[in-house]
Amino acid sequence: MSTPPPGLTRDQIAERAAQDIADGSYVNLGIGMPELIAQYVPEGREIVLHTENGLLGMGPAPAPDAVDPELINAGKKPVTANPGAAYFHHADSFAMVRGGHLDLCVLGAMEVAANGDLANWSTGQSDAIPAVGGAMDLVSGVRVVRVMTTHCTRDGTPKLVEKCTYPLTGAGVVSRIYTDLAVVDVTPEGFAAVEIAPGWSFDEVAARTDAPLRDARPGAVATNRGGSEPRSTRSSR
Amino acid sequence: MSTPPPGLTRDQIAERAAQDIADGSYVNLGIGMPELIAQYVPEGREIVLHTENGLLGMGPAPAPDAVDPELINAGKKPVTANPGAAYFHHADSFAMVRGGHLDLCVLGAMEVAANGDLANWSTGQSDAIPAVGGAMDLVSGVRVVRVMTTHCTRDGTPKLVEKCTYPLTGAGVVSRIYTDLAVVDVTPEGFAAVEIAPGWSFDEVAARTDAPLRDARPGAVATNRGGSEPRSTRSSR
Amino acid sequence: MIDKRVASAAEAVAEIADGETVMIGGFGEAGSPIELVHALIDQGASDLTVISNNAGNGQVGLAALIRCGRVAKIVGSYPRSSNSTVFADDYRAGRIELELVPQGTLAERIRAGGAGIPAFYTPTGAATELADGKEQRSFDGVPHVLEHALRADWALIKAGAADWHGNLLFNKTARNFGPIMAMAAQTTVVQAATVGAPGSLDPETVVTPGIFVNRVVHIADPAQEFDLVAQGAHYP
Amino acid sequence: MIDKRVASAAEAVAEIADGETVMIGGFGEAGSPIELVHALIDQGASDLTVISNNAGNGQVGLAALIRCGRVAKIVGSYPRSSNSTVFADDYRAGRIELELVPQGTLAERIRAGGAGIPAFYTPTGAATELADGKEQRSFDGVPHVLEHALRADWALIKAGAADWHGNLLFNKTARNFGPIMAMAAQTTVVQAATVGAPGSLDPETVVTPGIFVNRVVHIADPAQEFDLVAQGAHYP
Repeated sequence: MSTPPPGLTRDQIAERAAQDIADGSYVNLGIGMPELIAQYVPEGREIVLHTENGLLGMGPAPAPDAVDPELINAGKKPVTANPGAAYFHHADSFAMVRGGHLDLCVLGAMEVAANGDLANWSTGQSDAIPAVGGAMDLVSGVRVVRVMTTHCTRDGTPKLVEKCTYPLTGAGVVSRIYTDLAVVDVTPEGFAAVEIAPGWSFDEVAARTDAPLRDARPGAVATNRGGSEPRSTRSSR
Repeated sequence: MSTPPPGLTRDQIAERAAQDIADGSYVNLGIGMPELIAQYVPEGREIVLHTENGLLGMGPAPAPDAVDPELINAGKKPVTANPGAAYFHHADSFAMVRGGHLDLCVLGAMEVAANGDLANWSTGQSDAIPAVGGAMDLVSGVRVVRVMTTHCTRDGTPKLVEKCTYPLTGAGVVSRIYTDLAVVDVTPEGFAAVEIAPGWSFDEVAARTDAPLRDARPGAVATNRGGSEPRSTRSSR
Repeated sequence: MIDKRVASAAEAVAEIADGETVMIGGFGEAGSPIELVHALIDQGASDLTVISNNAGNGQVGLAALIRCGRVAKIVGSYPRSSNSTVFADDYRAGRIELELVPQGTLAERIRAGGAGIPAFYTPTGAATELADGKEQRSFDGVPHVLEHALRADWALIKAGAADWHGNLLFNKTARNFGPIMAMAAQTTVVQAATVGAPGSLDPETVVTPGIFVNRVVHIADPAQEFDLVAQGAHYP
Repeated sequence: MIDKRVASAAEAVAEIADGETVMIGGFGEAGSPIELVHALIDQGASDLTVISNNAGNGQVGLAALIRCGRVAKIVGSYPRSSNSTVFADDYRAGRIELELVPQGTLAERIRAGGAGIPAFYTPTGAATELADGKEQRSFDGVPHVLEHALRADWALIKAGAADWHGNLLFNKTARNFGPIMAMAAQTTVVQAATVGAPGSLDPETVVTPGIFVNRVVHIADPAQEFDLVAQGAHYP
């Protein structure tokens, strides 16, 4: 196949993902790439970030001379607390998660399957140190689960697959995927590309996707787009 | 039978029950007669009173001009908070109860059976308004459950019985009973009187008890006394 | 911009619909969100299921809601009251249904509803008639009852202080069921004596984080149900 | 007189015995009760089961306890660390057992242990390999896993402020597992930066009521595990 231009940068993916976060949302951003999303929340929107180690209203990293080792995020990095923040213990924190009080989480992925299955916690290799953290809790409890990831691994292996080969984090949980190459919804009929990165063609992205990909962009054949659930005005939780 | 002198007054029963409360205990006192016990804690002992509506460290009633309608006990009466008190919500309050963190509760009773069954929440009458409150939680969770009650109802019906006729609050939960006529332990062999009120004979008390009563007073035939569990020095909960 | 303030109790409860389930905070007269309940009386919704530890006091608040014939069912632990016969009269006449739940089980079922736990085992009530018809199971030889989570369409609760995000502080034993009901309802409405900007509450002392709250009504000088009952007040 | 103060960390942990289960608070390096863990290292108990979200950092605290060969099993959610290979080395060599639990399930199992709930159903982990061998059940068509309470012989936790009764405040995200571990252990030992007389803490802001605490050690100027790891410190 031809060699297309580079896809979106990590910051550009984050910026795109941030566009879809409604004003007033309570959001958990996974460790790593998804953390970048916080920097791109569109002006005029206020979101409240949850970090599962006991803080709602997480703010940006502090100045180096203002680090408090007892104010960290789930990635164990120093953060700050915004006005309106609250601290709580771990059982209360996961009551928020499991109880469906968070509107959205955006997580990293090792694999996402066409049925929404997510694998992001274990390679299943025997010498790996098993570690799951809060990933399984987030995918089972948060109302909308999205993924931010590179479309393929560094060696070119697609991460969007027909069926996950790695151990699952959750079954049928992901509704939308932001990658360097596309925005892909998980629909009852499988993957549907709703946007393609500049300079890329649908076919080039489909070729790097290890499961059928429908073209669901505006102007393409009408499709059943998932992943952009309207928020109720009655309940913000 | 002869007519013995009056038994202990309510205050005297409370005073006797208070003797058995170890220094440092966390205690829930049932609504009604057991509330009196708080006034008779022996000098030199400090106990912490729990009220299930969300306060540890409950103090006595306030002066009439210092009543706060938002500081009440489980009987809905105004109280105060001692130094070292803490407020908490109902789920946390009953985590203390159910989780075995309270050392002792002393409850009222309609009937106590020789196997420790307690009935104190319902007459089972069809026109009664059912109301259970926290009684079932207390008897299932608190480490030691004792009862303070009159030995008989006003019409002379014994409250210490072979088998409860009223609906149970809990099965096999009571270990000691303080009445106007005696201190009675519940043992694997049934009721055992460990003290008899002044002016009363063992036989007179046994005649007012609707189940076999052993004489387990010092000097009587040796018996297996229950109800006076030693507190561990390692754990105060 | 996150601002959960609404202008009035009437506006805050306007959408409560016939047949819905409403949690109402308070233990006895402490923590009773009386202005919200009176707004619900004015509003007219009926055939309600109310989850509340008690069944109201005197002739105001929840007792008045029942007296107005708007409550089909109460889920609570202690509907008996020394100062009100409203529930008792309706109950004896067969006009209101009661699900009686031990108080700690009630609290834990509400918390479970808020925490995404559909069911749990508890020793409370095992071997009593309140366990009749419930699934039972032994753990370490002790009988336990399977209890299911409680959720509601609405929670009406009273706080001492709030901010625009819905972070809440409570006052003494008026805290009682407020924090857990806030977690377990689809829409949680709070009346608070003070409502400040974000940052007005110390994040270390917040009892209910704003994520559990949808609407905040400023009731600067709330009536105490305790006082209304003592005065013999009637609502409406 | 209720006074739970003990003179030293050494005295507070002296009775921990071989083979017992110890909960250790902290998330990453925040809230780690490092003086208590070091006292446990000095004390010598071995064959311990440790319940802790992580498996230690650097070469201090829990990582040092593991390195000294004193931990037979870890129950936690994230034993992987970017700054320590102690657990990883022992795990790969088969010298330490691991029970891996999703973080929220870990927290809820600990809370259940403290609250007298022997078991509960959770959706977390259903349809994953972490549910293998566990009882499963559907609620409203959603698969759930039956999870059992966790309790321990000991909990070692770090608070910001305490009083003689054991009432506790925490500092920011160092709160994490402290309050729930305090509930779930037979004996809870707390190190606190300040320890005041009863009445020194506002009863409205107490996070952990003293009923959950047995021993309080005043560690006026606790080391931060964060700093020790950054310095490359080794214990002992």
